[in-house]
Amino acid sequence: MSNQSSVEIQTEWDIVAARQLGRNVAKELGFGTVDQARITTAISELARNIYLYAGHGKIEIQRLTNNGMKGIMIIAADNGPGISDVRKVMEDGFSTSGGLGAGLPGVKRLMDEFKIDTTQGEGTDIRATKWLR
Amino acid sequence: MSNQSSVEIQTEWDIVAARQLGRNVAKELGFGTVDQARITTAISELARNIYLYAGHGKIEIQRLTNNGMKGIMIIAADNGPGISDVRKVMEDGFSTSGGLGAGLPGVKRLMDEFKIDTTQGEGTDIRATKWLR
Amino acid sequence: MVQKIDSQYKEILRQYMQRQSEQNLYDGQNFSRQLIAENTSPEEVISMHKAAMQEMYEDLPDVVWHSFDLLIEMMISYGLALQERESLLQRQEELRVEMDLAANVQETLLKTTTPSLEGLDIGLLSIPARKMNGDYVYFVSDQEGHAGIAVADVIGKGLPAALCMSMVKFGMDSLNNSRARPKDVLDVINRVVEKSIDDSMFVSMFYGSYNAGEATMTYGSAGHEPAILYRAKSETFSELNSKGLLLGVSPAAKYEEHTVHLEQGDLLIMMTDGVTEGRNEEGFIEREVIFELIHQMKDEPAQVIVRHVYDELVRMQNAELSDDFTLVIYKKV
Amino acid sequence: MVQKIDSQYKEILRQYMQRQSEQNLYDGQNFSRQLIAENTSPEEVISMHKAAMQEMYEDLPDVVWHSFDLLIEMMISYGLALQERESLLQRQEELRVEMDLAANVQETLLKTTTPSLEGLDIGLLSIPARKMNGDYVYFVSDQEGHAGIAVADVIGKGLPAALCMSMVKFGMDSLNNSRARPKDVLDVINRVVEKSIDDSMFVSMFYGSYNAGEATMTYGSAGHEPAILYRAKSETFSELNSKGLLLGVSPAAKYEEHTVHLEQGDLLIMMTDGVTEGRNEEGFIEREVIFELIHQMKDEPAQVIVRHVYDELVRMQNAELSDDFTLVIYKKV
Ligand SMILES: [Mn+2]
Ligand SMILES: [Mn+2]
Ligand SMILES: [Mn+2]
Ligand SMILES: [Mn+2]
Repeated sequence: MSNQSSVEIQTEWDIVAARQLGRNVAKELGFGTVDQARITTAISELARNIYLYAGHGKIEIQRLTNNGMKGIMIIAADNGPGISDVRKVMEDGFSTSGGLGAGLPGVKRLMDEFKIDTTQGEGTDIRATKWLR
Repeated sequence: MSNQSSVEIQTEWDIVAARQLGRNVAKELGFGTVDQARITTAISELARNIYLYAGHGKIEIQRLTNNGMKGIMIIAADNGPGISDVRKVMEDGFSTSGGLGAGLPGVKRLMDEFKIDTTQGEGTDIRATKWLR
Repeated sequence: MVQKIDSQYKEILRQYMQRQSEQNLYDGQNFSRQLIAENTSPEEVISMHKAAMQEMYEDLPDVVWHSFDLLIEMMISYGLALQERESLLQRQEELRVEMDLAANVQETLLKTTTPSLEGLDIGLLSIPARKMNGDYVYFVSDQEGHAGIAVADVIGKGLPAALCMSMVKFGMDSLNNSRARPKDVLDVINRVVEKSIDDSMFVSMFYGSYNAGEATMTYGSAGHEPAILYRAKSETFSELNSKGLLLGVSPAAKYEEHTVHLEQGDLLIMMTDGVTEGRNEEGFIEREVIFELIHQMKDEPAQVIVRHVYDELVRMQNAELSDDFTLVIYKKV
Repeated sequence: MVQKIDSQYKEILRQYMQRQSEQNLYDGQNFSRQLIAENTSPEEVISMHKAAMQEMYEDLPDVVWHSFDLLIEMMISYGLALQERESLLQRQEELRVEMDLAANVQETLLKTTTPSLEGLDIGLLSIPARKMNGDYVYFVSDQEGHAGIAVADVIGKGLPAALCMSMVKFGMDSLNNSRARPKDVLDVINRVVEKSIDDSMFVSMFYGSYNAGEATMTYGSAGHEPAILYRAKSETFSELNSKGLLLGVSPAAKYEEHTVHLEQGDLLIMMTDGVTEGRNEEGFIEREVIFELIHQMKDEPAQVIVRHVYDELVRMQNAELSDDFTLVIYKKV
């Protein structure tokens, strides 16, 4: 079962809107303050990536249910240039030292599951999930 | 000009006494809460090293004045076995990953100046200084 | 500077206290990144927070201020860990530079030229999992349409593997014979490896000797991933097995050799286990999946097929290579 | 587990609130170390702190609780930095293991056997400054008293240098001639190096061909530290200069060769610049200091002299080698 809602990312204000949406859903699902902050940070990173590198795209928030477990999935999708070297952007210190914040390795650490699908010239689709414990 | 006082280290209680002495001196000299905590942590580490590896020794706290600058110097002296590989104990991750706490690299980071003098079979003398800014 | 940070933080805190809005939290988090970039330690953050609170709410009971003091003490160790990260990052950067240079040296040292052979289209891709490649492809050829190919894989990765490879290369160089028979080549290299490397280091190697005039490939294997033959006529894939111990195990090892004849459109697929032992979330990627990838592209040039297989396998593995990847395709045209 | 940590922290906080003693702070700090060891992030510490405060002082105004919420948000980035440190530490450990293994492989790969020659006592020591040795000594000899020695130094250290060395070794192996003339050897190796390595990599090399029957050494140099001749009769030291470009600079480079005859008690001292360019607090260590160290021990076996020079130079440099150290002494007996 899933239930979704989304925010278009085009300006920096939209990043805040996506965070707000994610935080509301996380709170409703019963995540604690720390996990809410982590989920929100992950959304922030993904939305910023769209804003900075793809220009525009979408953040979707899905509520997940799986064998009685509840969770939240963030889907960040854009039709931007894609990531040419995924292994590189997943390296520690690559993005953080550039001052870009937590970067994709940070998103992976903040969440339980992380999947990236990117094609050059076509865009990027990132899915990150966190389960309620 | 210097002014000193010291604590013999033989039991774990003495570590706390050395910390207390260091914190009092640091406070009197005008160090803020954060620097007090750092100086105390450095003392803690050095006293623990004596307690764990040399058995007993001494922590001295000196008040320093140099060209109108005020500072505090911690002297940790023991007649223990000495350190056989100084380069190794000064390496990051060597002591911390063993769960021994900040280790000597930590002391070096917490203070402004750090000097170590060790002879195998004769003992170790470590001096760490922090200046008031 | 510190003054400026303090007042910036106070402003963020003041706004958050008024509204508790998402925008305020976003501002706070962006500010915290800036603090990390400037090496502000977490104990300083707590101290700044306490000072700002004292200014704004001086009448709060003492327990609040004491509670911040304990937090400052708790954060000292976290601050040290953060500084350690800084120096580890720096050290990692130094190593990265050294590794890059070494990888360049290795590349120049081990470079080989893909031969031009009548009626044969060759595709080749060799990608290291980490900086240094522990897989190796070596060609030797002459003007009369004879070409030897060695595809080798050191058991082990990274640096030690790279060093071993230079030995295999010089062994091949000293042979310098494009018509050499696979069993003889494997024999010689086995003795070189056995003599000069560590007992715990082994090398697997496929050797193929191609004769363009007859369109035949004679091959042998030292414990290497079997080559695959795709027959265009029947549209089937089959393994080209050949017995033989890994190089370096025993000086007495003996190697077999076999010959196949290629027909138009046939593909001879040579590789290392990095191609076949990829893993995705459900376990190993089935060999049939790889066959299917090749089959889809069978009418394209060999280099396109090779690239397609690599791209798709990397995608299936979530962009993570767990082993060096080497794939060579000979396409009979 | 989490429950237990929470209640431990609550106890520490409660005690601190009562007494604010140094013992309480010490306990808090020890506890924070344990938290780091268990990968507890700083945002969790703040959250735990907030929860404990709420339990103990439920009547505090809302601003206090809000203030902790902002701190939690501020700490998220710090928590990520901490996790990054964890993975960097792990990566560093992996690299250390890899480097150790590579150094072993290099040692096995480059091993050489000191020859036994009538009337000659040979001492040899080669110590890397870091894990991998960028200096290299190679011997080739036969049963008739002819022996060649190459002493080489890659410009550069560490990994890339080590990889280059394997090339020099295989170049020498392929020559495999104990009577080869120094100018020819330098010529061949120059072309090998020029062809196969990076434009920015150069190798300096001394090559000496010893004839035991005549007690003569014929030598040449490719931009290498000059060898030193100690004459027992006059008790004097002199440099054995020989012109020639570094290996790898130009394929057209030409090399000289010269011959000296050794008398009883004479020492022929070959080395890399790691021996002569040691530094202490006052600057470079003078060549005369090294001559004096050798002179003191001139009546001892060659290996004793070599060891003595090394030990003393290391002591003078405060136990830090800034370059790879290689010293070979031929003593005519
Ligand atoms: Mn391998
Ligand atoms: Mn492999
Ligand atoms: Mn060197
Ligand atoms: Mn050198």
